[in-house]
Amino acid sequence: MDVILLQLLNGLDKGGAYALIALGLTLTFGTLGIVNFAHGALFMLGAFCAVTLKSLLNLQMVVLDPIKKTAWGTPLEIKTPYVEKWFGEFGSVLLEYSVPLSILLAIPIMLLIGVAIERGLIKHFYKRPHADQILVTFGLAIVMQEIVKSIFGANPIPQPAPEIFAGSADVGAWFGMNAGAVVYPWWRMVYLGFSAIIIAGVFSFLQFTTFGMVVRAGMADRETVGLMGIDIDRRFTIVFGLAAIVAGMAGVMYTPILSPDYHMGMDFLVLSFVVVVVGGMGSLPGAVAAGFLLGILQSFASLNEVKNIFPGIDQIIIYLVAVVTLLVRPRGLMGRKGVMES
Amino acid sequence: MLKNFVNKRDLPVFLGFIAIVLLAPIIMAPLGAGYPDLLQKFAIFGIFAIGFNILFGLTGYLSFGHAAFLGVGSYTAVWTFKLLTVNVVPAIFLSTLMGGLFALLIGVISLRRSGIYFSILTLAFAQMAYNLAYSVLTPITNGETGLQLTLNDSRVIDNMFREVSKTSLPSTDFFGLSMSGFSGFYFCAVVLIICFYISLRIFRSPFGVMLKAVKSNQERMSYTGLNTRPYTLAAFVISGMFAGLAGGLMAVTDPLAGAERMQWTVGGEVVLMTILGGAGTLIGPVLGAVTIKYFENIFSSLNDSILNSFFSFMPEPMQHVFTAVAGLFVGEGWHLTLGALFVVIVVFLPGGLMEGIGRIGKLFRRGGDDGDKKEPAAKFATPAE
Amino acid sequence: MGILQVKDINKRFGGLAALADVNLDIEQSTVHAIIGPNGAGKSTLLNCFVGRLKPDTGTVIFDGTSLLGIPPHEINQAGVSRVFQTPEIFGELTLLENVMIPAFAKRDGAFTLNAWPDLRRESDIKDKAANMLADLGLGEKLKIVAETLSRGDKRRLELAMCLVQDPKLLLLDEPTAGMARADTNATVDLLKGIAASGITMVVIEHDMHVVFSLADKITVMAQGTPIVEGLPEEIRGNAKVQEAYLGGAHL
Amino acid sequence: MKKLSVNRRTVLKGSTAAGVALSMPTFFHSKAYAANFTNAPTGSSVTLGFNVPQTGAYADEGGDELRAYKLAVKHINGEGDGGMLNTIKPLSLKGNGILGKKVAYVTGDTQTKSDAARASAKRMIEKDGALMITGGSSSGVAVAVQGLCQEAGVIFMAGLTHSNDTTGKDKKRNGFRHFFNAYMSGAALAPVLEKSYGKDRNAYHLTADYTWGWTQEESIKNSTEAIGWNTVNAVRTPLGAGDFSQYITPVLNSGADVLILNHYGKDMINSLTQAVQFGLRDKVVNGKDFTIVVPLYSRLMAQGAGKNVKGIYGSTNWHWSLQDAGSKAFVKSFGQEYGFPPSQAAHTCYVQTIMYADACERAGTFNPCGVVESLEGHKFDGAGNGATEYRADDHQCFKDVLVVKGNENPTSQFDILEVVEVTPRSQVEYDPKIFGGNLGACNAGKA
Repeated sequence: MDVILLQLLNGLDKGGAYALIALGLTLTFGTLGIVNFAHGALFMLGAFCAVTLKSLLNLQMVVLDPIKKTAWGTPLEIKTPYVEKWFGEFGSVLLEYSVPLSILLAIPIMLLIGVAIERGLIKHFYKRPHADQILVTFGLAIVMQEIVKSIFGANPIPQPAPEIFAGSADVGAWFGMNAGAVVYPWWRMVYLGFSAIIIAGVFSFLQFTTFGMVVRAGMADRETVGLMGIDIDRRFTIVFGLAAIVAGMAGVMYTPILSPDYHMGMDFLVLSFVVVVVGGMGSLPGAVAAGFLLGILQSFASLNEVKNIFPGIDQIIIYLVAVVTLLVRPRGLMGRKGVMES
Repeated sequence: MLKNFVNKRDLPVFLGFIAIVLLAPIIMAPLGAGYPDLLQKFAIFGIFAIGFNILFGLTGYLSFGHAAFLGVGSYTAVWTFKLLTVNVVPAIFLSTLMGGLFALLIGVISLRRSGIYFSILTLAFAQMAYNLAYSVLTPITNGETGLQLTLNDSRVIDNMFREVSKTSLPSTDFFGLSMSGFSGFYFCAVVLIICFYISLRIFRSPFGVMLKAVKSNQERMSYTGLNTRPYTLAAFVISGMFAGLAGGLMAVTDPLAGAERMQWTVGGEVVLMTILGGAGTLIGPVLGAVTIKYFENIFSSLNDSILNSFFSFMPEPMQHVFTAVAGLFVGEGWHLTLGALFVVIVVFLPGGLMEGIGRIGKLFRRGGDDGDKKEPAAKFATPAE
Repeated sequence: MGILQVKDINKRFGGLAALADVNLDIEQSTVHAIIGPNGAGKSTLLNCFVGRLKPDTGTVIFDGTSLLGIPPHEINQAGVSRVFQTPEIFGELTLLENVMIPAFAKRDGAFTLNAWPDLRRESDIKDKAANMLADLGLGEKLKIVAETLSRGDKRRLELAMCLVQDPKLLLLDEPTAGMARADTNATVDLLKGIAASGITMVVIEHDMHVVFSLADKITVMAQGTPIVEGLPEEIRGNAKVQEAYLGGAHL
Repeated sequence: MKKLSVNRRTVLKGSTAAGVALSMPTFFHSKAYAANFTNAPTGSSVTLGFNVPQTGAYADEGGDELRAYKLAVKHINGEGDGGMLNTIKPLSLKGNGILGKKVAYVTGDTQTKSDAARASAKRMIEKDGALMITGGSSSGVAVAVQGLCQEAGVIFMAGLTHSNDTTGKDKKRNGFRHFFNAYMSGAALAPVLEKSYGKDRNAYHLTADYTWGWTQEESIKNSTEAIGWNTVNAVRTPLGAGDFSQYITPVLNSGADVLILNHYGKDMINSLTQAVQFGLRDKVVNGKDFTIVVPLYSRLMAQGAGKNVKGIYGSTNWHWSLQDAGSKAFVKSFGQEYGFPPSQAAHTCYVQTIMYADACERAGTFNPCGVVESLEGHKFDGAGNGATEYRADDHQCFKDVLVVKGNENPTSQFDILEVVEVTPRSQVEYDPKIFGGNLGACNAGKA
């Protein structure tokens, strides 16, 4: 029983992450009609906002030790972060909370990056074939990755969660189960809550604002909205910026779970496309549903009991689900006819 | 006679292609690419891209799963070497066949959908093949290490007809002609020319026009009395056979088959090659394959000392600056250059490298007169609204 | 017994009855016009003939065989060709290729792996297509890419693509829409010539001038149902028809 | 950026010196070996091929390997402070290159993919005339390139490869490995684990689902079961899974009190970080504190797991904090050159290059068969791990193995691991037959 519950939690947690990544992708798909292979790279850039903030906070004053030497004979460097020097205790708190604080940095930066990419490059590609879009966004993704690599190196850089979220919670005990039967890390629950909030936020933004209404109309019928004389241009820019922000925030909050490295975007790229397509092109609820569906199925497929019957099932479950879904439901879970079919 | 063989209009292109391929060792030498392995890769990936172009360039169906057929071709070839003979003829025949068979299987299912849904289906199949080959199928694929020849291989046919060494591994051959080094390249080159010729015939045939019609307007096609599914499936299987053949040739020139050949990045690479060179053009895919493989092998090998000697004609401080700047784009930075190249090409040459060549050609024909800008440039300038 | 018999067709989209109890009988070698206000279900009805839509109930019998549940390409192979309201052509291909494709479909069937011979050496097909284009006044534009044509020329091209197949039944969805008067007249003359060659035609048309100069028989539809059917002169003065058009058009 | 400029300057020094061709009289060639072999050097220099990952997950490790190679080339050519050339005994190198020829090198990117690595190695052999190929950061690549070098008739000195197969099932006459392997990790770790955690333990393995993972799982299982531990379960995880939560939660209530992570690189960082997040280390199972073991440690990769590595046991081939003369000399030259200490991968690559050079010098020829003969069974000391031998039967290097633990109180960002035990070579030795394979004959290729 507890095993099932734990896997369900895992599935929800994964699902939250998948849904969050897919959300931005399906926005650009559905509204702009752009196959954005750089979406994973945006996720990665978000994660590196966290790394950047932490290293900024960690800028250190270096004093050479007069006596001690390193193993290779140069004077030992004594380093103290400036923030601690200037702000004392408060500085340490800032350092401690660098990951959640990075969101504040990520929002303007990702917006800026998103707008710059859309204005500078993507807007020329709305009418171009998907293949061209793939080539240009893929090239862009590589360029962004390599720039990050040349600054931060290729190794993953640890981004610990704040100490109060470090351990795990005895979830089972809350529901009257034996102590320790179902424990789950605090940060993962924070992440689950965070994805729920962001998803709800994006939905209500699209549901309850005029801007959102136009965007939804655009997802339903791009040409008509364009014909209505609405300034689609500016809105497209904002949508792309929004997608970048969502991807970036997902990246920031994921860093304590997955130490970020320059290549992490590519690792998520295929997965996020599968989620979007299984959900149905251009359907936000579809992407979210598919995210959770795939997350939960993947968790259960990884159980030993399942793997013993179907060896290697955990390796392919995502793709298997994608194939079955697309064969049973031609346009994914909630996709509409005619979107991205040519 | 020749008129039946090649269309008059295509004759110069075809002869030029043959000449360039056969002279490649000489042409490529000044570029640092005149060594057998890279030339073989040019030819093999050229074949892969030519085949892919028959599907993607003509029908517009974008498959991300062709790496699976490449991998299947390689595994088939190595198993043929292990079980039957190191003569490459059966291996090439069987790997093409297996590539086609797998393509038939995957194509029948994937072609039930179109657009991005089709792309994701092919991607899903390739990734399943890759993940399984890497892990649970290790008894067949030898997993991460890759399938290699061993001294214990049965090699039934070889054992019947020739002396089999018990101490050293055999090398693949074509009736005695070694498949490594330049002879290996020329073998691949001949296959490439044959494949190019087949592709040329398909492009110019009624079947080719039908495939273009699929890309242009599938609905009109079916109201015109044509069943689109077998056409797309045939294109898919043909391109799968090309991929299987390319995979087989990879094993022929270097008898090892690894699972990573099936990964989506390899399938993505052939997509990039085709678009980069110019999808739907005859020579473009080969050009794209050569470009990407050149970057991967030559740009990645440039290091600081090579750069320094390259810039040695400059005064020293300038030499250092140039080395430092250029160093960002070569060696470990070769990916950056490739990525930037993708962006630049697709922005300025929507038709790929072939469009660039076409424009240069036009420029020469006009004697440097750059009168009207060509229509593709206008296409790019078309604003989003 | 007509060449196309339509019995008790019903088609609903959600709550809306797009077609209700449609019965039609199209006589061989006649021109049958279907008219009616927008949303009367005319195009929906044609869609049921070519396999684009499947009616909820009813039968469509063409030349003795049912067309329901048969894929579009088989319906075409059986001899039904259609011109669409917005021209459906192969935009990226040349005019000649556009017309050669249906000619191949007629000669070789729904699928042939005809991958080796050169297209240029298929002189029968090529001549046939070129002649057809010439007949329709497009003989000068064989090598032009179809999407660059004017709307009227595109329509003519589509007509050529249908006619090159020598169809038994030709379905025309507003063949003169958007054309200038002179072009319309030319098209009417052309269609008259085709009709004279004995091809059965079903025409949807708004332009009453075209309808009355072409049709042997007219069906008026409103809200998914045929309300009146008869010879042109019978339709002209019918009160029900006036009503259906809400007095908008004086016939 | 600072790192980069230091880097560049040193390279410049090296290359200008290399540019000055020294014309030395050709040494005598050993009569036993023909001058007719692949890439037989004719000029005044000899080319080595450094084939390391420059893109992908192991790019930083590859970068460190490349730094070590450049340093080794400098030392062999008689530049710099000589490093381990002063400490390795016996050594025939004279600081004037190899057999009087200056050492030049070419580099390439393996991308940690067999195909790319082989393509890169082929370029070095076919185009650049490399006599020896070395480097890499994974066993799959090592086995693939080793096979290639055997066929081409050049020497292969494996880089970082830990699978038993490299010198076991897939061993080749032309290939040598200085790095240790999974069997040795298990043999070295088991006694330390027994001492710290007792005999009565229940272990749960999470294993990367490919050949290296399997061989390590098998080796660690064998050696821990030998000290009385019980293996509760061994679960295979897909390579590059990223999120391991679905594999970690079943551990929680499985009754296991030790989690063994047979992961390397990013997989190791992620599975360890996440296992700690799930509170595994705070648990008490069967009355014992739950512990985690990472059998193969790499300092460079461990940095990515941050403070999660504290107190966690593992094994490593070499560590910069060792205090023997060889290690100190190497750390000193490397640190002065680049400003930070070398990784174990750097150490392996550095030593191997010197051992190859020395073997040529001793054999008096570059002929691979001569080099193989002089490396087989070669014994030396002063390279950082005490008395060392390249065993003739399987070309595996035998030396002391380090058992390390995540440092509880690191004094710098490089001070992540502390050496808790130097396991003597005798404890990690094994019968070469247990892993099968066949070296075959040496191949000198053709001219």
